Amino acid sequence: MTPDLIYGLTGIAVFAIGLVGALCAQDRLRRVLALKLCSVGAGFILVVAAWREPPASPDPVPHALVITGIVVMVSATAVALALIRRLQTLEAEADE
Amino acid sequence: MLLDWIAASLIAIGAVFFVAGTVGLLRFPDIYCRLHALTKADGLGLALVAFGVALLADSAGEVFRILLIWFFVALASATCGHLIARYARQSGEGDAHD
Amino acid sequence: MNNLMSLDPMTLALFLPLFGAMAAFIAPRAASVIGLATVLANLGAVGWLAFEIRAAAELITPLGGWAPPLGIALRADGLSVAMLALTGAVGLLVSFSALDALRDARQRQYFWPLWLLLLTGLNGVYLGTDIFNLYVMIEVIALAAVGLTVLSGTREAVRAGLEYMYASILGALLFLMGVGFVYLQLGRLDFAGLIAATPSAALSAALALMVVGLLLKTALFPLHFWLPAAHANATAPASALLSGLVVKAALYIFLRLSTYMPLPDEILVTLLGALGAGALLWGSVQALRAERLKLLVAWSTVAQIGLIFIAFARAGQVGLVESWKAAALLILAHGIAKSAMFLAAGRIKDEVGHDIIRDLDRSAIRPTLAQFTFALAAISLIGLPPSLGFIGKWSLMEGALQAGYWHWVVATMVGTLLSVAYFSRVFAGFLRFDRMQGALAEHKGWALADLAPLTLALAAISLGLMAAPILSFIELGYPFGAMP
Amino acid sequence: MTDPLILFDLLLGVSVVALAVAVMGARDLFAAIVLFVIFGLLSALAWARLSAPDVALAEAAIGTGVTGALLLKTLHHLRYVTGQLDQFAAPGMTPAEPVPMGVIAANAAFCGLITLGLAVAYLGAPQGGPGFDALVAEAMPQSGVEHPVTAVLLNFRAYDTLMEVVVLLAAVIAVWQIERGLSDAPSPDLGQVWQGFARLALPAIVVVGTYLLWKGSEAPGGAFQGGAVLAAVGLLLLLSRAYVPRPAHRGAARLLFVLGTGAFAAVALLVTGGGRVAFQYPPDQAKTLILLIEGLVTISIAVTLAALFHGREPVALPSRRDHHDT
Repeated sequence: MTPDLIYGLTGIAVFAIGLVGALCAQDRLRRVLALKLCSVGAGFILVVAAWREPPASPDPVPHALVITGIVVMVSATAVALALIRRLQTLEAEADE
Repeated sequence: MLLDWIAASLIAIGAVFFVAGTVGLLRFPDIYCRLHALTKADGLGLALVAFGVALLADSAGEVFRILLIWFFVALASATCGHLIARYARQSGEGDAHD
Repeated sequence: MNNLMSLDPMTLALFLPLFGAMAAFIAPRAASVIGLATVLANLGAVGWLAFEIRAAAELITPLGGWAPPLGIALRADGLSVAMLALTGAVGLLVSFSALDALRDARQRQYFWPLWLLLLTGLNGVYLGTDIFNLYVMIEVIALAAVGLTVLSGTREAVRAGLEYMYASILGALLFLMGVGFVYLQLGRLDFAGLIAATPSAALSAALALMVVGLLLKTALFPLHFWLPAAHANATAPASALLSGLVVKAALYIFLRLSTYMPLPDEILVTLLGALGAGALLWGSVQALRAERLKLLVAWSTVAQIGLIFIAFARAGQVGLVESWKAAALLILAHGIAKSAMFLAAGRIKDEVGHDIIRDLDRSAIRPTLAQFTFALAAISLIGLPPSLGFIGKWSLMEGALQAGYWHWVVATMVGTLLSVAYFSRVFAGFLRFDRMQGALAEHKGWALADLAPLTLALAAISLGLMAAPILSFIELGYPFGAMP
Repeated sequence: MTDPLILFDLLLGVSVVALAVAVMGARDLFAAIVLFVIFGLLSALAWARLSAPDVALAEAAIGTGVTGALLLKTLHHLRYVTGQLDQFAAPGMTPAEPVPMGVIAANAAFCGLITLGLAVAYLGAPQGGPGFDALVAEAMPQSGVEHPVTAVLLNFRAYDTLMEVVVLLAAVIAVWQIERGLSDAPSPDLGQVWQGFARLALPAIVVVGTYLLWKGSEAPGGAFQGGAVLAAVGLLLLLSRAYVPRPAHRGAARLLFVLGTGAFAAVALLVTGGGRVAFQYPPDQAKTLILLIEGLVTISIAVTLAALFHGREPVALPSRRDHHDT
């Protein structure tokens, strides 16, 4: 058993949990959390794929890709959350 | 070799404090007791772990950085503990003993 | 400037809109001027690129001087330039109409940077050769497109925008997971690596993840749930961009991927075609039931995307060049005609004050030119000769007939009849006098804003006459893999 | 001969998955967000264990830290809007009804099916297989920096990185657009102790962020990690109301958002000529140019992330002026 096997399966499970959550969750904020789980799962796969048995050093390209993915995800999250705030405010105004 | 053993036992004792803190967090009845258990055990546990790791460090710079980390984590956890307690008090949470 | 001389048109097509977007954001007062100038310059760069492609058939620029797979190369061939030209030309005309359609200063101030970023992303997709790079590009597109969707700020638009955002992020993440599996198997991410790959379990998983992600982004039935509300509630220029251009980016990536990584099984190809037929029927039925004009147009997009997937299914595993070309033609035709139609619908709503289909009529304040434009665009979307849509449908059905795929022919015919039916609901109103309801705003006559959609609609019709040169241009550089 | 650390790996992997389930299953949204933050930190730990310290830093700082702050701010806003602000442990926005067992079972089965399919594909792939290792090793001497991840981000695949900061720019434009004229939930009074903490932490954060940026060319760290840490300065300033964005600052803010992207794109274009294509830095200037880009991009990232936390574009008060002015 090697770490890449363990964490690879971890990543796949996290991705699947996020995917199901994104499709099934009712709450708006929770769906954002679910999507975030998916992105971490995808990150796991790339990091695991870059791993090499020590003492060999890992492949740096997937690391760079995951960093890019993290920044992209925080941007998307910020926009989704802004939409949620706006929508909730509009709905609260409509209720009054 | 002796240093290794001392360091390892310090880290182990630190870990015990963490476990105690976690048990307290899960088992204590109200928010203030939980905070007490958590912050006390956390602070002490972290100090012991940091000290143990510092003994294993290669250079003085590393020791310095470990101590810095310990200082800031302790500072942050104390502030967080205070904030939680303060918020709980303002919301009148402490009156409810159930 | 020696520096500028050594720039190639592909780099220019990427950086022009990017700098334009930044300039328009920094100087909101001059945003419209900067925006128009940028879109014009972009079209110039694309024209230059088309000129070069006619001679060279294929252009490749390894950015940073690092050859793939380590670096990322920009590559243009006939198909990508056709998509760039579609984006540039439709974008220019939509930009013109945005000058008139966006009267709110705040809307205008945000429209231009977002649209120019969207243009950057679209150009990047059409020039991309690296699947991770494509992932980043579709995220650029997604964020800019969501920003444009909610430009009007109404509750419906924001709600639709949020659904769109969820679908976009999820689609992109599925694609990213697919990228991870490609790396796992191949250790590289460029198109050349995909072409050279031999099938394996990990690659099948990767293909499945990427295809589902793209289908979600391109809104193929039953993953279309986010599209109608988003496209119907955006302001008219935004709707035109979303429906005419944005949906095409994911379609284009799908087209590229499925030529490079053929679907492993004929059943999957048939399944895609069946989903396309489902989209054609469901979208048409919903368009028949829609009460608002823009909603009808949005549902017609769902149906038309289904039609394009039927063409894909026809192309299938063996990769018949004719069917790929039919799909490409249908993409172009839909891009032009649908943006014309959304702009015209926006003009009608603007003039009449509402877009309830039941109450549209040939009253004194009728926006004649917009109605005319709408009808012209519908001709191309229905697929009557000599429009571009007609040529696309014709080559689709011709290919299907030759191969004996009767079911696809039947599906296409039914879809065409349904499209005649739902567009007739609108025309019927245009031709009637008896629906006048109360006093409405004063007839404003023809506006300059009618010019852009009219040009687009006329192009959608007349380009059908130039189908042969367009087809031979698309084939430059062998985008469909007919030749090595 | 199993590595004893494998036990740790197993424990960590199981906790990460359990936390993911808990994030989805927690009744209370606040609890879900806190669990998510723990989840993110443990994932970062796993990535550090997989010898990916850069990624771990980025995930901890951006994927968990900044994202967690954004989520909590949104939750605060939602509770304010729906009048639940005073409740200590308010339930989520949707009434927390017990989910039927059938639904849970169906979700779990669906989840298991996806996991199974992907796991089969994953196990069939070559382990520790092909990669860019040799190509990167060969190209490193010409990259201008010593740290491979930084070389990939700012040289070999700089185009991706440019587009990544473009995504960040698009996000801040979209957020300003979406939230124009939105009034904010009142920020909570955090008290004296917190103010003291902020005062002590601020200089330390500045030092750490700059250090991360500076180390980036030769060791794990760089523009994104440094920028995210520096963004914490902005968050502290905003939370302690030491800095309140004003309409007059909009121009400067716009310039700062664009600074990194603009400089990066400008450098990428200006190095062309003499047979060089975009992003192809002259070898002798590569290090200088990369450091210049990284420095400016860090500033932009820090300011943009802080602005994403703040949300709406600062407009003149009262902020009810977003009606159509036709």
